[in-house]
Amino acid sequence: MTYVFDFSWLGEYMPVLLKGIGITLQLIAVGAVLGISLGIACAWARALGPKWLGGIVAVYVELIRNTPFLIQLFFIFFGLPSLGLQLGELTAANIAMVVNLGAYSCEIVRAGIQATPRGQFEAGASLAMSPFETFWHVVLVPALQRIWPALSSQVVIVMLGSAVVSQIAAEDLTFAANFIQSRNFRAFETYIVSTLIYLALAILLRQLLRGVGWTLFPKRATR
Amino acid sequence: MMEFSTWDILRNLLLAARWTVLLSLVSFIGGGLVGLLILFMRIGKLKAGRIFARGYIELFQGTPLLMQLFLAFFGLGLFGINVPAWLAAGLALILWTASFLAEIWRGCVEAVAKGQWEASSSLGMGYVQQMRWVILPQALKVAVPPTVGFSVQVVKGTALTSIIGFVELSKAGTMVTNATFLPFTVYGFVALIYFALCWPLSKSSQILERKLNVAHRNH
Amino acid sequence: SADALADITARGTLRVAVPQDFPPFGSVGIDMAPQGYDIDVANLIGEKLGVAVELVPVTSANRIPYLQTNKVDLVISSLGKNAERELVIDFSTAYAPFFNGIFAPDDVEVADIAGLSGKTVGVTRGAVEDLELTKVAPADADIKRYEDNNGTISAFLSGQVDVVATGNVVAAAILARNPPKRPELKFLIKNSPCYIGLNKNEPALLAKVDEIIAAAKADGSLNAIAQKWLAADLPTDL
Amino acid sequence: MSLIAITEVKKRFGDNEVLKGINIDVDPGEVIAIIGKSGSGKSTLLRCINGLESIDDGSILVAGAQLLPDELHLKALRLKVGMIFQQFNLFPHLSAGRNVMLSQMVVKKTPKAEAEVMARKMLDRVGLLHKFDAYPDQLSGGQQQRVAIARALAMQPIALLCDEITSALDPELVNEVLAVVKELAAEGMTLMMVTHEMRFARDVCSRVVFMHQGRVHEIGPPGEVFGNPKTPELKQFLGVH
Amino acid sequence: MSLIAITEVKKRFGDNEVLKGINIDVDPGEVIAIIGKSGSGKSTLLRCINGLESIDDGSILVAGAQLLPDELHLKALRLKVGMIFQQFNLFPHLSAGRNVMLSQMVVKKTPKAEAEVMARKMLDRVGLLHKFDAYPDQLSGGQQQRVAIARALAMQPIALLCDEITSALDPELVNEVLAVVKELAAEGMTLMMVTHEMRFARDVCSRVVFMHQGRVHEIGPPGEVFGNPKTPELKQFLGVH
Ligand SMILES: Nc1ncnc2c1ncn2[C@@H]1O[C@H](COP(=O)(O)OP(=O)(O)OP(=O)(O)O)[C@@H](O)[C@H]1O
Ligand SMILES: Nc1ncnc2c1ncn2[C@@H]1O[C@H](COP(=O)(O)OP(=O)(O)OP(=O)(O)O)[C@@H](O)[C@H]1O
Ligand SMILES: [Mg+2]
Ligand SMILES: [Mg+2]
Repeated sequence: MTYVFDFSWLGEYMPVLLKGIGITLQLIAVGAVLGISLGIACAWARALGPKWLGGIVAVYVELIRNTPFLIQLFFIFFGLPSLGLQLGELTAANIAMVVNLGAYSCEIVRAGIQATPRGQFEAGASLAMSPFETFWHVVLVPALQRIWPALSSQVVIVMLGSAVVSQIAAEDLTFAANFIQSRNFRAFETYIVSTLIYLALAILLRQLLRGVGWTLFPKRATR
Repeated sequence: MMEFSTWDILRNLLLAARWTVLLSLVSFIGGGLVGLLILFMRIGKLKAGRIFARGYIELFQGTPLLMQLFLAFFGLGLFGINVPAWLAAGLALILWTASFLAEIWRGCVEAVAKGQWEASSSLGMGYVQQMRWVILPQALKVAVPPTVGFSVQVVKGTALTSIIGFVELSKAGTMVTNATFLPFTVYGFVALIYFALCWPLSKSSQILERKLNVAHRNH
Repeated sequence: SADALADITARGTLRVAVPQDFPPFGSVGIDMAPQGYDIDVANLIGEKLGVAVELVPVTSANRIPYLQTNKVDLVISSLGKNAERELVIDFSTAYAPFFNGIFAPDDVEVADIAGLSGKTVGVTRGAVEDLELTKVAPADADIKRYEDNNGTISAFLSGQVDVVATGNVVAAAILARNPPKRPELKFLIKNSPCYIGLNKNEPALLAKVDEIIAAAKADGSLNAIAQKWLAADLPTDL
Repeated sequence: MSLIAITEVKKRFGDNEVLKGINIDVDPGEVIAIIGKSGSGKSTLLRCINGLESIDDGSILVAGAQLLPDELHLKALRLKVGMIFQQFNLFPHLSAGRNVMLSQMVVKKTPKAEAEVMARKMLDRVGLLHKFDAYPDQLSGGQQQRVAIARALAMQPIALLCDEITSALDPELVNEVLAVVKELAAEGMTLMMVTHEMRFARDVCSRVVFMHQGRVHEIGPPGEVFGNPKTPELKQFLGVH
Repeated sequence: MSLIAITEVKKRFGDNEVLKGINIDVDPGEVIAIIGKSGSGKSTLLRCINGLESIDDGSILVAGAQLLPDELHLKALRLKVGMIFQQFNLFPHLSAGRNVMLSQMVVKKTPKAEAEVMARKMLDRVGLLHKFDAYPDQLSGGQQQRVAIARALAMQPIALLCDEITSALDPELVNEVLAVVKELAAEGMTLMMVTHEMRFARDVCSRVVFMHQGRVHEIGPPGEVFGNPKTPELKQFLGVH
């Protein structure tokens, strides 16, 4: 079959694409920052916090990790209104990203905390720091450094997974691709373009996270 | 329009879940084999192999699985290569799974202490012998929990095959919802079935991890 | 393939892309088999061509790639037509009417297109009504485009959008379920019919399909399909 | 009044009674060496005094205040008693200076500038002022241990507990750490140290505690303990025949 | 003819020249101790002899055969020269017996039954026959090191390289390993060992090599090297003033 590729639509639809890229970037920025923060809090709760809280967090983590992101998104967007909580599609998408990444990063960060030598906790304690102060000032940074590569990969995975937010009309990069191809029927071209953009974003994001790691952990903290 | 009873909904979803299971198995077994190949290239002595493996991993981990599926099915079709949907789905899922497994396993191989390489070298073993008898058996033990853990991602990843026409669990959910307008019942069941498939895997990976930590022969 | 029509005859099957997420044009029965207006039209054409019909359920994201990679011969998936699309594929004559309407609960005041100003309107991305609405809606109407009909309806029922643009028959299907929120017709946007999509440069197939549609209109068999699924006669101007 | 009063302290791990009723009174300015075989409970005793392990019976009083296992009492105790470990336990992500500053700022809410002044003073005292900005992994073991001492000193404790603080060091580095400890002793710091350096114990300590199977088996001035061991266990431990 | 002839061997890591021209000839049956400060290149030298590091210049001949960095030559070399490490490096997934059997079966294709006979013999030689089925993590450090020796011996090498094989052991366990080495020496095995056990070196070795900054700084019989160090560096290293 002789298919003639035609990318002439790129100019006309560039604003749609750019907006899509912008929203995808925004989603991953919010998701990464708040998601990792949530993950840290949950990791604390599971590894060091009170038992009842650890139990609640465990249920949250298992629920999220064992069901598809799309279903979680649907429940937040279509389900919460019936409980009186009406969220816009972007807010819903952001929350879904945070909740999702929060569960994954909880497990990753927890592994980092558990790999902390006991001596670090004891040194903190013997300097009269409270358990939480020890966690915050002593344990956290080296723990994060230990698991930073794993966390970075998870952020990239979640970024690529964010594509499904287009299903609730959030106008991310995949929405843009689907929108464009629904108008011009140039599915291959739009998907190739969006795939390449995703690839570029993934590579950039990985580099960015590496850079963040370098600034966050200027010194070789783990031994 | 005929009425779906709750049982009809559940039955159809369960029937569709067979595809989810089958696709998961295919991607896991195939992905494991290809992943092993990529792993050997990635940690091998051949520079070209290492570069290829890195590029491969970057590509398949850096693009959405959805697009990979789309391009495997329709993209090849464009060039007159008429791959059946099951082949395209299998192919894309296998290649995608392999890229992740190769990276996971590389971490495990590298976690084997350097002294093990040196001790086996000094006993006169060649590269392949070291791998076969000393490194891989140790890497394998640490590899089991993360590998089982990743299988959860694979199970969920199979949902995307609907783009090339597979009516697996997620897709069946959408179709039934469109016929019934009962999104909550349907997606509730869908979530439940996924949970029933994935949770045992997650749990067993955690249990395995704990077991290995107790009986650690790895130092 | 030199001639798609010859291929179909030689193969003995007609492969048709049909929707399964767009009742009453295409959805599934309790046995998960496709059913609906589009499916009946596909069967009608197959029958007239004297070949078996193979139905391929598609979504709006992949229906055209199926056609372009020659995995199906026809797309009967309530396709709307626009100039851009016509550059990529060919369209038959219209085979189904589609009354695009604006629907909202009783208490929402929308009288005409200008009344959409400031409103959030839900629509299924890439559907006939999406193309139409995009053309005519005021600039400050907030159009939310959902992946499929299901998304649009869920958005409406959960209050995520005030108003939906959809086919009257689709709205009727919702009303039939007695939902808590009732999509009442506010006004019709336009009657923009659906067409069968097929690959470019297949004059023989195109001519044959057009001929079958014309004959079906003339002998009332298409009208029977309309009666069955839309509970209305075909408009005379189709 | 004794600074640290340990009375009938018992500690069990499961079925294993590790401390079987310990009694020691430490006067201000005393330097106590604790010796004994591996597993005799030396570390456990120090850890109990620092509240890292809770005791099952008996009492520990530090400067007249009872050791109770709630957060407030523990904090008060640890402000008085510093501890230094065999494995240094420096915070790897902080420079030497920051290591010394951190607990002052976090626990005592000392302003940063003030904490830094104190950190410089303490690092100077252990001879490492020039390593203020070095990270732990850039320091030798001996230097790391001296930073750990500075870190404990910066909290201005009235007593220091040292658990085999030279055992993880290469022989060449042991002396630089012991020199610092000797100086502290000379300055009047109260010290309780588990150590295997018998010569050091003999030279510097005011009393030596020999622990055996969870009990204080012999206690006395070093001349007596080393010169004239009474029990066969201590004799065996010291290799005297 | 010397069994191991090391001639003008140089080794660089990046800009850092770690071996700056080493010459040592080892006769059959000799026991050579290599001493020197940390970083002087002792380990690197042994690793070069075993082909774990490639050399940048000079030559190493073992039993007349040149060390070349291709797999065939390396394998031939390693069949002749065994190496034992500070960290034991036993294979943790195999029992002691299996550890000793593995390389015979894999490298020499010895039939299993025969390999097992040899393994039992070698484990017996290091006094660990009763630990045949024990896994490394069930053995003490000293036992692990003795299994490592048995493993190397099972390949029937003509010489053994030992790199600080007692440094990771608790003092009590050092002797059981040194006893095995002493016996090997007495039986005529050619040994090159990096060690910090000066007394052992003095008692057992035929010659002592003092390395300093990548060079052989002094070499000679132990009586001479320890009794009458010539260079100030060696004097300082030995703590002689
Ligand atoms: N957290 C713990 N849980 C269970 N048992 C413990 C724990 N800590 C110590 N023990 C046991 O208590 C006993 C005394 O241990 P402790 O560390 O106090 O000995 P030690 O005298 O410091 O020995 P070493 O010289 O080896 O440091 C040992 O038998 C040890 O196994
Ligand atoms: N793989 C390597 N890469 C770079 N430098 C290395 C490497 N191995 C050793 N070196 C450097 O070579 C020098 C000599 O190291 P070597 O391990 O031979 O010393 P050594 O005499 O065995 O010391 P030690 O008594 O501490 O074991 C050191 O400066 C070390 O940092
Ligand atoms: Mg101890
Ligand atoms: Mg060395």
